[in-house]
Amino acid sequence: MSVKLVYFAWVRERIGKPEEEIDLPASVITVRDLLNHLKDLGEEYENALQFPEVIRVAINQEHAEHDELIAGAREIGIFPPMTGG
Amino acid sequence: MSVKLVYFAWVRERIGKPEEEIDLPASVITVRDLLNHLKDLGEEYENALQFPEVIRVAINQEHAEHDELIAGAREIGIFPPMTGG
Amino acid sequence: MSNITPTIRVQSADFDLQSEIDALIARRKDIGAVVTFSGLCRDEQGALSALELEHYPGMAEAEMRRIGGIAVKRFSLLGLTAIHRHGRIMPGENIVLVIAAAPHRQAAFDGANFVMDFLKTSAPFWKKEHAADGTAGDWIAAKDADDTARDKWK
Amino acid sequence: MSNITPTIRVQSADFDLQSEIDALIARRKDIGAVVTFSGLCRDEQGALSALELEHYPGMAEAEMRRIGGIAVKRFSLLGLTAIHRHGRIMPGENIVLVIAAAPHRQAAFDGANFVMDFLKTSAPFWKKEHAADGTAGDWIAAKDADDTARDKWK
Repeated sequence: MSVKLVYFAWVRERIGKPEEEIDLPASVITVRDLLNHLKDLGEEYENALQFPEVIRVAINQEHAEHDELIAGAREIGIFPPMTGG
Repeated sequence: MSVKLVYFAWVRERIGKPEEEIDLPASVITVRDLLNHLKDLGEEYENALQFPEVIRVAINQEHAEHDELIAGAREIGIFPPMTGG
Repeated sequence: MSNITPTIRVQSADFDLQSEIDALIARRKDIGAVVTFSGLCRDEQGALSALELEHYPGMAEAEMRRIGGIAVKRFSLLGLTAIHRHGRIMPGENIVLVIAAAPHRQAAFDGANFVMDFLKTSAPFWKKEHAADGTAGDWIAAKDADDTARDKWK
Repeated sequence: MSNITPTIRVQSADFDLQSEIDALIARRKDIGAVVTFSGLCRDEQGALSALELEHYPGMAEAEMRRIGGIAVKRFSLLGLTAIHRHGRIMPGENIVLVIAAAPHRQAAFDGANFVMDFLKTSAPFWKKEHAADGTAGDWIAAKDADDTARDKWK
């Protein structure tokens, strides 16, 4: 499965790019699986996602819980808790 | 004791004047006494003040309860409950 | 302790919200939240042609100033403006404006809400309705709901 | 049931409050209460030179629209506008604007307050501080108090 990942705020800064297209192995089923998979991709990912429980994720631009399935996702946003307003 | 009375809204309309200077007998001590005294001054006053419990009073432009003393009052405002805002 | 003096006006002219906010904020940079309340004249499904706003000159300003002073202290406001119009007001027009400024949002919301609740029940203003059919209208009756709204701040 | 569609914008330009209210009200005469919330950039006692506002284009608008739709239904609003700026914002400048219009005042207050509480915790915006001394600043941390404020609407 190929999916577009988009990063924001300090997640973006630590990973070092705003977005990328990646191929996911079949073992990546949930949002939690995805975050753990990314952590293994290198030091910058490890640094960005070292505390995955604080990371927020959106699937196709809608908020998703960590136990949500990523099947059907075209775009997955990964970012810190929001601080707008 | 002579005092300036000012009337507003339907109290003003029913009494038929916006203000007047009147002399009060020594027996008029409280706001309640004043309202009862005015009710006896004629049909228009009786009509305006027939339910004195709903009437609001201000002494020297500050809200006053009905049991408050009117000694020292220069100006007494008499009006219905407020409906601004 | 706050030494903010509320801006209080009773006037027949309309007001411009952005100008009033700009004046309140001036060159301050410690304000993080501004809440405004505008009260407008409704036409009551076409039944109303205008409102006539009567007030007690002098006392109206004094009472608004008193309410404003309490709000500034209670919610540690950094700015407060209250403007109430008098005279004839047409449907769709402004009647009243309250602006509360604070470092954070809840104080600004509470400050403006508090001032409106007390202004409704304590400031000496009265509304008379003019009917669309030209007949002399009635004075609006005070609502128990307004006393209830005020009493939530006790 | 209300068929009001909220006005939602994400933009780098500033906004004018009175113009936004005028657009919201248009020629309506059933609106009795308009509450606005403006969020401004504080300078943190001179420590801050600017905020950098980052957002998730597309999702930010969608999330604001979703929150706005819930507020319109819940408080029977007659109008709702939410504008959030992005990019570099200086102390004293506007960050966000919410306007809620209703027949009566409490619904307008609650509508604006509700939208702000959810916008803070759910709309994808992030603030980075730029320090007055020129050093690269930190990303602002989310506050538990904002979650608590949101949860009062449950």
